[in-house]
Amino acid sequence: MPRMNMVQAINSAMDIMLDRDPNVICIGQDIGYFGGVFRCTDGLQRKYGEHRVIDAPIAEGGIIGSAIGMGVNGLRPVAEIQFADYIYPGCDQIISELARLRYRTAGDFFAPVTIRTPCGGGIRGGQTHSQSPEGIFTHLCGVKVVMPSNPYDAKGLLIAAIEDDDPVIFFEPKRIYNGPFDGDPDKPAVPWNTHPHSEVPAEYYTLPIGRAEIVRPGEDVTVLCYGTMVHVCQAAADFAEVDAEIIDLRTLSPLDVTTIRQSVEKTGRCVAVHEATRFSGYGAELAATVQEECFYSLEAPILRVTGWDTPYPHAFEWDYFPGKRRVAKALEQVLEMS
Amino acid sequence: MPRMNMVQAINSAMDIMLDRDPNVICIGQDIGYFGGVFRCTDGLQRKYGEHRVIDAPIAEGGIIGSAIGMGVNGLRPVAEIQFADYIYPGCDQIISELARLRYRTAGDFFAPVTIRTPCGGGIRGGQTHSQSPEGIFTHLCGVKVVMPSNPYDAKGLLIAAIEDDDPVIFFEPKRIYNGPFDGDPDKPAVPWNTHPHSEVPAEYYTLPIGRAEIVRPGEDVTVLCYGTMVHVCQAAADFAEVDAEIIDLRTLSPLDVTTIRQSVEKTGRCVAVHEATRFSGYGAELAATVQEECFYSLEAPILRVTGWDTPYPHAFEWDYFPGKRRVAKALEQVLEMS
Amino acid sequence: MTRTPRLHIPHPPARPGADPDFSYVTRVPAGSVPRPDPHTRLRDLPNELIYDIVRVLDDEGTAVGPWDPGLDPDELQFGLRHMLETRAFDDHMLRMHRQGKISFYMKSRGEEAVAVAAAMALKPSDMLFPSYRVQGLQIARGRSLVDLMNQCLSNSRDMCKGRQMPIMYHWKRGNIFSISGNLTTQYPQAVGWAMAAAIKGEDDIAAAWIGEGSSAEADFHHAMTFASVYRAPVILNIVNNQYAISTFQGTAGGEHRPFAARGPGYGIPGIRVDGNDFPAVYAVTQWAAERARSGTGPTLIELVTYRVDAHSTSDDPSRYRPKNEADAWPYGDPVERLKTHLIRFGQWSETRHAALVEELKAQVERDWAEACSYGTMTAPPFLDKNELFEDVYADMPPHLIAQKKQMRALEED
Amino acid sequence: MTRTPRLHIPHPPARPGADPDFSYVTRVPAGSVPRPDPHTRLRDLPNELIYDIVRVLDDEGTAVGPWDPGLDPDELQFGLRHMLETRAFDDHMLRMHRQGKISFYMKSRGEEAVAVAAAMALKPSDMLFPSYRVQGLQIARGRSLVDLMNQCLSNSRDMCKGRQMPIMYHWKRGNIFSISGNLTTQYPQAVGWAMAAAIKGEDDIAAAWIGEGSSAEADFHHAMTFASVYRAPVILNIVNNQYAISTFQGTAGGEHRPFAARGPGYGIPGIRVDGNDFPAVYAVTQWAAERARSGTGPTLIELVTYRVDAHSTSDDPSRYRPKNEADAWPYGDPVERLKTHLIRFGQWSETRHAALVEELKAQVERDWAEACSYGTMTAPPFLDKNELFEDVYADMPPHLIAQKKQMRALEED
Ligand SMILES: Cc1ncc(C[n+]2csc(CCOP(=O)(O)OP(=O)(O)O)c2C)c(N)n1
Ligand SMILES: Cc1ncc(C[n+]2csc(CCOP(=O)(O)OP(=O)(O)O)c2C)c(N)n1
Ligand SMILES: [Mg+2]
Ligand SMILES: [Mg+2]
Repeated sequence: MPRMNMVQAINSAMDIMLDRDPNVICIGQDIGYFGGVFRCTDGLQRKYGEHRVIDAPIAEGGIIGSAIGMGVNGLRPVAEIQFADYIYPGCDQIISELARLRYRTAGDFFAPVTIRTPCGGGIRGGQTHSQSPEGIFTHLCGVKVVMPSNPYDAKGLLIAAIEDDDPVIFFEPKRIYNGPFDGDPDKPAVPWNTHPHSEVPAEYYTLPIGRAEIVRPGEDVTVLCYGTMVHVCQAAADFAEVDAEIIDLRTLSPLDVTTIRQSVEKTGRCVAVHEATRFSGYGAELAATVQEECFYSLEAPILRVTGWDTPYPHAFEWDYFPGKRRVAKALEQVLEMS
Repeated sequence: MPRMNMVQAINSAMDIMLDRDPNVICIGQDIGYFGGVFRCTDGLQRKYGEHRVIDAPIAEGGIIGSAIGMGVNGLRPVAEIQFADYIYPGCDQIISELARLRYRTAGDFFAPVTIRTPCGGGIRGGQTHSQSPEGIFTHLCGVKVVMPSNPYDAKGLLIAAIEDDDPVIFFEPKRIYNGPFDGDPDKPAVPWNTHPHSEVPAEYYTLPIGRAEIVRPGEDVTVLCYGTMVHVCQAAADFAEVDAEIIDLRTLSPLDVTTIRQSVEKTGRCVAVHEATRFSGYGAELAATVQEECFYSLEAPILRVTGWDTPYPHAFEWDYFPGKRRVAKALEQVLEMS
Repeated sequence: MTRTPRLHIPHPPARPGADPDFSYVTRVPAGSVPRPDPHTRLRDLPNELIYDIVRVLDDEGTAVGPWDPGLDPDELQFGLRHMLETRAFDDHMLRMHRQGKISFYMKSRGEEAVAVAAAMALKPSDMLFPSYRVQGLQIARGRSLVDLMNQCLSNSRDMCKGRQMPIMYHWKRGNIFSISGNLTTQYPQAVGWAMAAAIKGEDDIAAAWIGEGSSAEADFHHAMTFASVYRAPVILNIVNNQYAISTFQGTAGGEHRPFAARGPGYGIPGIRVDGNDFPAVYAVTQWAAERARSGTGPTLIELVTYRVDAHSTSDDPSRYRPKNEADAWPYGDPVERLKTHLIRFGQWSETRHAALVEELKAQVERDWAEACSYGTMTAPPFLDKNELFEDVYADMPPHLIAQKKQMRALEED
Repeated sequence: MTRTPRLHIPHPPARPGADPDFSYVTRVPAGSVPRPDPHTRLRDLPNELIYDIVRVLDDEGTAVGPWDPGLDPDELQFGLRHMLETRAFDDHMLRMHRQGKISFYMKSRGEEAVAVAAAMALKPSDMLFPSYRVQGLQIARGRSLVDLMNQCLSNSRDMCKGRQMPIMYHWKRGNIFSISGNLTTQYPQAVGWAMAAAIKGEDDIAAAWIGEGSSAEADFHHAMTFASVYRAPVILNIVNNQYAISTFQGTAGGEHRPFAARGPGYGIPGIRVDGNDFPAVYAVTQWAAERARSGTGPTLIELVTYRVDAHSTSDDPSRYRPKNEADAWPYGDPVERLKTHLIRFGQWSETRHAALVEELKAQVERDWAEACSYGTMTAPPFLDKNELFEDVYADMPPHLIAQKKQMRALEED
């Protein structure tokens, strides 16, 4: 099976869908001739034409607004927002329109738009190239929110997102575009081809949206995470020598509560981890759900390991990033508590 | 002491601040000559002039963007967004700019903008005049989020917000502009003057931002709520005959964790209530915090009573609204559990 | 030496108590604006299209000049009927709101030609992206009033299944998009729809309507930019009815230049038309449609009209404008003007007009009775409450299934 | 019969491998555009301001025509020095990025006149709202390069305390606002600042800069609308350097009309100026400043220039444009042109120029050494990590105090 990094896997997903379905189009800033600032759309315009892989003006609201119109007219637009930090000018179209169109028209109109956007820090991007705004979008009903942690999932989930008749916001953790990252910036970069999930079928396949995956079974504590943090959490569990059951959520909304419940009922302990700020972040929903679902199994409070409640500071990137040691510490703490 | 409804109290707060501080200005759609669609700015333009109470174009992003510039130039703008449902076109200026300006300039620049906006349902406003998007804004670091539940608090907190050097998003639950509302639409409307908190000093006073209030002490369960739900929760506790300690949070961010912790440690049970949708809503943060802070005191899971995870439907307003019976049911449930 | 600057605040022409003053409204004789070939390049279009006003019906009711679309009497009568039907519907629904039968309403009195004439100038397969004040589009496309009433009643046959406030219609089969409570969002959506048509090589076009107040929203700029860059086959209409809610068009930026003047800066032709002049609206729409359909590009149309009634049932215009302002509107009433025109040419009469008004009134009442038979706010048949949880997603996810159960459990309690 | 429409896609003049082609760039002789009185009403301004290009320096380096601001040799030398200083700074910082000393950089080569001349034409108390590519503003206002370097190093003297990526400077005392990573947000902020000045009756004005690509953002429209409605004392600059990142100006809507043409539709004068012509930029800015300061209103200026280098250190322009395109730019290089002008009139010489270049190079190196003494990315003194939690709010709330403690506890582990 071919080996792919995340960028290649994402590119392959769009390539396949552009090929299979004439209604699939891509639109975004610098995605066409240039192939995208992270090169996720490299070669696609050449292959499918300027009418299907479209360079857009710098207007996120226009990109999403026009993508909705295209979706209503039968296309399946895949819109790229160059950085998740720049999704906010498109918020009104996402929140007021994309998420609600099916509901407000009782199903008569809908727009199957996929919004791809790179998120997360660790690339020296400072406060405007490092954000993880997924929490905001999980609060919306009517859109699905997905964040893959490896090439195999990225391709299967992106194809599923494009085929989904509901709008999907597809967050791509840019720190792991080129290799898994365990949170230690001082270690040499590891390429994807050392990772089992870089084996990616060249052809079409999908992974179900709404299904989490247990990436490492364990007995003592359940770790809920997604994106880059899946790798950090694995490293942290090793580091702390904790028998953690690590769940890669993959889809943040709708959430796979069943997988989580079964795990926490078994382990009795839970840590939720994300890079985004903590207060009212997605980890809050995880904690709230877990204690609702598994209260009587819990032996300790659910801990959250997250970015601090500050913007992402350029100079203190690694103090901000919830790395291996911070996660490990929480794992130890939650095991000590009872 | 004079009696005021919420509209009058809010009007009085702006009146006093426009009078005391020449740098205070108001800007918003229809707020000037007309006095606001909910009449919160009635008479203020006549009194303080067109340069201080300014009718704005229909561009929420422009209102907030220009208010930031005014704030940087020494003014204290009070911007009205006509309905909270229409705040999204202003999201980029709020999230990327207003919330981060002080941080990114290490304190050299900041914009003390207050954003007032009516929120919540129960006025037959359908899905675009009923939203409660406060959860989104509590996820931002750098802005404070306030929602009063009565005229006295509204005035004291709005003055405090205007004087605050941090930006404040001030949500006004429009269902209780003219009278407290216990969630039963079939009962005749009650005016504010029957409520003790409609006694509002005519003059200047402030209430501290960041402080919750126990509106009814109780022993058996802590109810966390704000805005309209404060009244609904009181009615629900009566209805269910439960000795609930009801906390009106008043400020959602930063949260008054101390008051909450003390209460839950005492009662051992907690229900969080809001009108907004549930998934990743503000109630998630409340549940997450409470279980972190009070895990060993908790005798039952923290329950959330919220709007359903759908848009606010015009026809099913009262099925959607988390009314007295839904809250009462949760109170009963949480007391039965152990 | 510099003068001390002061913030400029635009002032409306008249406030309550003062005399109406429409001296700011450009007045040009009907027939005076040239009509260029619709394939003309922007740079070759005459300025009069923007700074004058395209008018066809003169004060006597004669259709004059190059923009006269030469409509048959049949077509004009069809237009008149649908304007009157719109008006009858509006009047009835306002009454129903006053009687507490519906929760909200917005009339379009005085603006009927804007919608009805445009709908007629477009093909039925063209996609319309309406604002809330162009109900004439629906009516001219032959929609049954019962359907519209069902929506306003949120009853068992409401096409929105009770999810939207009154007047937020949509009509899938009739190619009319859903009305949003959020202003201007339909503008870039219409452009995207049109882009998709171009991508697919289909020759249907899109048209969208916003109010002049709404042109200040970001989505106006998004739509103009995308329409320009991709030369989208779309018609972007700004209905300048002089008011947003309480603020006059100057607060939206109309003090210095017509809204139509926004077009050329983006590389898009702008045309200003007398929105109360039925043949003129038809002709201008037809011209823009021809441009769009032939691939020549988008057009921005400013329709100059006047909002005769309150903004909505929540509004009281006597607070912010002279009571008799509508009577002073220099362009008259669209229904009266078309009627005069038809009568002048022997194609209509006062008697036929009165009869039509009566007929429509009766029809509206019959339709209302029928609509009420499908349920009202207080009388069955009601929509099924469980519908509340449908259509959030294509398939209901587990948490909504759980919430639906929870709601039902509560009811059974 | 209609043709089948197809989506129009704007094409850049040349792709890698092809010959550069700037035939689309309007060329008019220097001195040909009239200079109206700055208090002229919009409707009386000549179209040439938008469709031609204001130019002062002719091909021989003589300043000609009504827009010649008549600057003293001193002033011109001051301008030349600061353009060269900007260039020396840029070159040094790019080298430092290549050596891994800073994490990111963006050069302004070829666009130095845009910033330096504008800064000189404004009063020091006027408030500037820069984009990331007008570093010349800072330098012309006399900012020490050490300060700028400190920011790029996120070192112990970084005015941003390490919170922003390199080049996102601000300068409170120098009246230069903070640079945002989010495009165009500064535009309505500048308008709001100017509105506040007008509200307070102060006579300082605001000026803001964006790139032509950024003009597609919503905030462009917000700024134009608010500036127009309130006649705000503000200058809105669009630096059209032909490219956003990989997309040429046509993708932003520049295919049909100059960006300056956006102005009049909003009731705001637009002027297009040769951005590589120092006196022309100065003159146009001065004209707009006079308008703003006197209360006549805002101006939209399009500065036509060319981005000679990569978009940023993350970019590789050889992927999307011909390698030698910069050499073909019809308006030359701003430094060379001002130099030629000064030499021609005996106010400068090749020798003095070479000496100045050397002097600045040495100065930049000295400054760099000094900046590094305040810390680098890898060497102390470092910023205090606890600073991470400051300035989120005016006073640190309890949850941040707790998080700060948590971070420290972790470190002590
Ligand atoms: C984004 C947004 N902001 C504000 C409103 C509130 N609002 C509803 S209608 C209206 C006035 C619109 O005026 P205009 O565009 O001129 O349309 P008209 O009512 O005159 O037809 C306003 C401010 C809204 N619906 N959406
Ligand atoms: C809201 C937003 N969207 C996208 C970006 C990514 N981005 C950074 S610079 C840039 C190009 C800007 O081009 P232009 O405005 O022409 O300025 P120039 O770089 O040419 O000076 C883009 C797309 C951003 N920073 N902010
Ligand atoms: Mg209007
Ligand atoms: Mg550019």
